[in-house]
Amino acid sequence: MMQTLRPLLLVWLALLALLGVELGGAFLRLGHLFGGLLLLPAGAMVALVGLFFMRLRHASGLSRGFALAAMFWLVVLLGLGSMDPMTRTLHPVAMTTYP
Amino acid sequence: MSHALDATAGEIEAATVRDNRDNYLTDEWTVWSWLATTDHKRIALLYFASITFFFFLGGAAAALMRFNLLTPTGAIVSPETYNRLFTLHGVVMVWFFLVPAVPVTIGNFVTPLMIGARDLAFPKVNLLSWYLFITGGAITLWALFMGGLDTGWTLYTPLSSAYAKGYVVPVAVGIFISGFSSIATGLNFIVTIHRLRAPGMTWYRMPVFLWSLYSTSVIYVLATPVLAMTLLLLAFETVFRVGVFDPALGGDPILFQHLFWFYSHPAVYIMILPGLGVVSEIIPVFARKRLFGYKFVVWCSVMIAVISFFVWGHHMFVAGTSIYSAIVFSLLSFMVAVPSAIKVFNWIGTLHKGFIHFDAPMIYALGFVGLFTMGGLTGLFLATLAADVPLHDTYFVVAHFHYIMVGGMVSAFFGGLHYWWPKITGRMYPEMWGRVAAAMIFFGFNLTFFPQFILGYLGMPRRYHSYPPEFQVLNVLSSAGSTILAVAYLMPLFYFAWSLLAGARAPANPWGATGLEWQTPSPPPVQNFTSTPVVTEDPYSYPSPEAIQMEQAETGEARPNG
Amino acid sequence: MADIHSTFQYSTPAHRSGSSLDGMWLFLATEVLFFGALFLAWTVSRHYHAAGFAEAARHTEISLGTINTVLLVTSSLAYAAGLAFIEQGDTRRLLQCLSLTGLLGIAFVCLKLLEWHDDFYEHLFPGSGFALHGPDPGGAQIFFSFYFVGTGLHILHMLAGLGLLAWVILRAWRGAFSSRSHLAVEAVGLYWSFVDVVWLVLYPLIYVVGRPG
Amino acid sequence: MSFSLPAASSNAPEVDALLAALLLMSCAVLALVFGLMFFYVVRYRAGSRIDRGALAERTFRFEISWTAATLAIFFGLFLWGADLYVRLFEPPADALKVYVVGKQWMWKVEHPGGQREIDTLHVPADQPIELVMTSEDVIHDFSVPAFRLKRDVVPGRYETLWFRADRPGTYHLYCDQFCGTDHAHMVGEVVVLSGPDYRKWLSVTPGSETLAAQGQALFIHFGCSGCHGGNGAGSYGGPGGSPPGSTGQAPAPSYSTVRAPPLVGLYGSPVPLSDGSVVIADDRYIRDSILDPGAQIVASYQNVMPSFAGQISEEDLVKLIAYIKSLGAQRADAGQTGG
Ligand code: HEA
Ligand code: HEA
Ligand code: HEC
Ligand code: CUA
Ligand SMILES: [Cu+2]
Repeated sequence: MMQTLRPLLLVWLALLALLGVELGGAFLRLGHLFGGLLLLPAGAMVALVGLFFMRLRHASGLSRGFALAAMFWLVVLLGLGSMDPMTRTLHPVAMTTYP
Repeated sequence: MSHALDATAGEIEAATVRDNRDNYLTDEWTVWSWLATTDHKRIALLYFASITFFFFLGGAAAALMRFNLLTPTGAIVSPETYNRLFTLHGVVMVWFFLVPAVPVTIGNFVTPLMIGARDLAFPKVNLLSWYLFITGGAITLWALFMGGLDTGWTLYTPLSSAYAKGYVVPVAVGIFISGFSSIATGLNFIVTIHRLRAPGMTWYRMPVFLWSLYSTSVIYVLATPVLAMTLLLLAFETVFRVGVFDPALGGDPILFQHLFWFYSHPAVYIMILPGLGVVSEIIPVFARKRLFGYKFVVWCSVMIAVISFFVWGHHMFVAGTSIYSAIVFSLLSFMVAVPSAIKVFNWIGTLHKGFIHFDAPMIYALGFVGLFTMGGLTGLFLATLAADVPLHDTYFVVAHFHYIMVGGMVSAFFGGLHYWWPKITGRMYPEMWGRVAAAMIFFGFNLTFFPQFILGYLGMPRRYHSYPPEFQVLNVLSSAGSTILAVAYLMPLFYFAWSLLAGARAPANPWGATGLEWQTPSPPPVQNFTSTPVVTEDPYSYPSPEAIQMEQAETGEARPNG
Repeated sequence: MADIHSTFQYSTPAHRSGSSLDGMWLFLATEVLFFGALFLAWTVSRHYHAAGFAEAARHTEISLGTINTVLLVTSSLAYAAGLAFIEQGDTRRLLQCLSLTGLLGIAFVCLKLLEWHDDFYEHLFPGSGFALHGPDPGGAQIFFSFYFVGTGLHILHMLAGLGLLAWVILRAWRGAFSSRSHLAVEAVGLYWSFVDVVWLVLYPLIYVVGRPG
Repeated sequence: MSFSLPAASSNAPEVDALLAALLLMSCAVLALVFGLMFFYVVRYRAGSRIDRGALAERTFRFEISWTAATLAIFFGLFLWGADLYVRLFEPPADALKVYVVGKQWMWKVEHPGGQREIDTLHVPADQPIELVMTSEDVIHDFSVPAFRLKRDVVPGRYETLWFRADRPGTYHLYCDQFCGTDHAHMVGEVVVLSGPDYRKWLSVTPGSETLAAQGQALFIHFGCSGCHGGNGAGSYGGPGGSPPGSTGQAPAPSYSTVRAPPLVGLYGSPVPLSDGSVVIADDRYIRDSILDPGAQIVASYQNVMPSFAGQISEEDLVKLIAYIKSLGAQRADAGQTGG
């Protein structure tokens, strides 16, 4: 029985390690620009849970297709969605009169 | 007439001769048998009744608006009422008529028949989707009639979140619930088309209508959740007076527009793709000819579904977005037009060297091709950056989307309705009345919306309860057209009702069409097929023109009846 | 009629279970886009209000957040182990694992409610009584709007997950599952792990990114 | 009932040309689509006996050729549209700035010379005008069809719209973004006057003090002078600051030891920020500094300036900005103030 549980335990430990990396990163003064780097360990954790705990590795082709489609559309939403705010010259600032 | 399924045809012919008492309509007739049915055919009819109600409700609001716009001072209704009218018109027509329209009525009925299956993959989810639709509709109607909403169907903040006096949160909840109905329908179609095709029906042997339903379902499933979150953030901001869009906090109202249009542009392709599929079914049948460039047409549906997610920024060219992103969205909006262009050219290619019959479905289909192209080309006007600046938020935009949604999509919906009516009800509709209504709709439609292109160029703004006197003549023309349109849309109600009572009995295949749904009796039995059909040929395997010509020489009849 | 329906519709049981898991993955795709819209709101708002987000992040309780992440990740492990056991036909071990998953889930919810209590106590809910008067108060209020919508929706998904878990435990307890047929366990497992994935993304956005130490 | 719309701005003719080109292309495509459709529908109707042999099997060639052709033509129009769009929204540097504030269901206009107008805008012909617009409540849209121009007016930020009107006359002004009950009544007129008429209008219109002058009074009233010095020359101890006694203005709340940067010559000059980046002090930057000083802090200064959000109205903000800009102008060419 142990040989089926071993990979799951390894994944679990990897997840905790990545959590540690994130925690460490939280206390480094990475500032505005590099703060985004802390999303990398989070991405790795998501991938680990998806591949091993949700068994994406040997799911049906269709299921893998749907998972891939979800990621692709998420990238489109976040990518094209932030294209305008990132390249906009005028920034919103607090208004003067409250409604 | 070719038989893709010679083996089972004999059997089915026998069934039609024996008076088909045991079809899905006569199986049982209690209220509970309708309200708790999981038969895709009955759910299609439940949806059809609800859709028709919402169409006429939205249409009545449109008729009132057009009456008000007869005079420059807009004397019929007050500004408050007019604002509530066009908001009701937009919300009801988009979310409760056209977004569900073809997929839930014709799609629900015909999909299992087309792939030779007993029902959709998740029949209970199908019924759940109707109940979600009805619940959402009831809440929205209650809100729109209790206090109404004066934000337009676009619900832009901070007007909707802080200044609107109407029922923003209840309408948002209503639309939110109807969104889950769309997701359920989309999910059901995708799994059905993947998993339940009859043996032998490869992807390229599937009718084009199912490819367009599949593409529509992809948009249902992937765009609607973003609308759900957008409405939720809007409700949060309306209730707690604070949120991510609130300019008083330095929030960005344009972010709401990004999230809204991320759903709403793909939503307009939800509205058109089924129509493209219906037209691709009708034209080959009434031209007695194989669909021109099948592979191009089907993959164009998929391409439209995918690219439709990249173009939403073209609704915000003057909203204050960055110039760089406006240019990117304008370029992508031109790209999304290419698949539509390929489809239009392929329909015309199908007509080439065909044997064209002018039954009512074909008139609607030909009308669709013309009006869809006009609507699409005016969309290209709006996609051109410097052209959108003067035209944005004017009647040019109103004309653009009515040409595609009313001229195109409603014609395709009516065409599909007439085409599959014999299969759904087992009765033939009166052909003459069908053609008269189609012609009247075509004329009334153009008279209503063509003047609006000119009004738009002249700068008449959208959503105006009153307007400067120099626009009156064009508005009177448009209002006159809308009364003709209203009458023309009422006509099918009457002759379809008449056909239910006294229409000729429909044979299994009245149009001599290929496709599995025509290999089973009209109306079909509860389990659709007596035995699983096997598909051996391509979907539109009509004989070559020479063969038909020889046959024509012998029988003197271009299309042997079914 | 029923028998024609079942045999005719799905040719083989694998065929049927395949569609249910595909259906679940498709449903999870909609959830990805649902939360994706919220993540876009975070990305855009943080771009404009980095100062306000940093100030607000400083007032979130990273200790509670981190413990919650450990709880949820462990609950996913427990569920996956349970699934491995039922594949061997071991219902008893499955029940133990699923119960552990449930306990960890309930602990997560309780800890979250505790954190909310603290947040309300410190007047961190955006609006008139908002406590923070740092450099970019508007940005801080936007951060907490995102925080409460995000964690609120996540808690709702957790409660739904706990409901489904209870249903699976009940059916397992009644012996409905065997090494050959345990479709429900697999499907609910996908949903449970997905709720964990959503938290794995929310955690850095709330507690970690841009936190000035 | 006129079917033609006057083209009264320098860019209007080119926009009309672009629309005409689009119309031409669309008519060509429509002629192709409708023409072929009617031709085939009549020629190949069921009863007709004409020869229908030799059906083209390979459709690939047709598909690619007609799609590529139409796309190529329309792609040209995309490029033209994009290029013109960029020119439409890049204001020239020397434009005369007029401030516009949209408010539920009226347009408030403020000229640099202090003239105020409601729902009308008087502008000189043949001179670039830049409208700096914001809204006090919901999103509006300043639209002048005769100039083929419009821009949404968004609360909480400045949006700019520029034009050079080249034909004197009176043109419709509409609000094009739905803004509530009287959206249809939030209309007005843009009156384009020739040079001499405009100067006559300026003189006869009761423009009180210039915006800058009104701004100076507010500068003291809101206590800015307490830290930035009477004439914004920076506080004692600040770089180039003058001893408190010399300001001779009304006594600041306290001879605070707060070091605040000099505002003289600030407008248009680069400002080094505490996070190392450098920004140009334009209208938006000054407005940000007043409403949310903590967002962008000047290098080597503490973040002690309070936020004035909610205390200074849009009109007063416009005056303060005009005053601070006048300080800039003062130093550049000593003597002649604003306007
Ligand atoms: C069914 C609905 C539907 C469909 C299919 C479309 C299709 C398209 N739409 Fe439209 N649109 C709407 C419904 C629809 N639209 C609605 C409801 C609004 C307003 C919402 C609101 O503000 O309330 C809107 C608004 C709208 C705008 C914003 C206008 C504004 O507010 O300023 C734009 C701008 O780009 C646009 C563009 C397009 C384009 C490029 C297409 C293309 O997909 C069209 C492609 C088709 C063709 C091009 C015709 C066929 C092609 C040929 C015959 C070959 C020749 C052409 C080429 C090869 C280029 N639409
Ligand atoms: C999606 C589908 C759809 C459909 C089918 C229609 C159908 C019609 N629409 Fe509209 N329309 C929209 C979608 C649609 N519309 C949207 C999204 C907007 C923008 C909303 C906004 O700005 O927020 C809009 C806006 C809009 C406007 C602009 C309002 C404004 O900006 O001020 C106008 C004006 O003429 C108009 C007219 C019409 C007309 C005459 C019809 C006709 O086709 C309708 C035909 C009439 C009938 C079908 C009525 C028949 C019945 C009766 C008259 C009485 C009998 C009644 C009962 C039996 C109960 N529509
Ligand atoms: C309590 C002292 C104080 C008061 C009162 C004050 N300021 Fe400031 N101001 C500062 C400080 C310190 C800075 C530099 C740090 C920063 O940018 O936040 C500053 C920065 C600025 C800047 C940016 C200057 C640059 O070089 O970028 C402007 C513009 C400004 N203030 C205008 C005003 C106006 C207008 C008022 C009155 C409405 C005002 N200030 C009131 C202290 C003050
Ligand atoms: Cu202001 Cu419409
Ligand atoms: Cu669009």
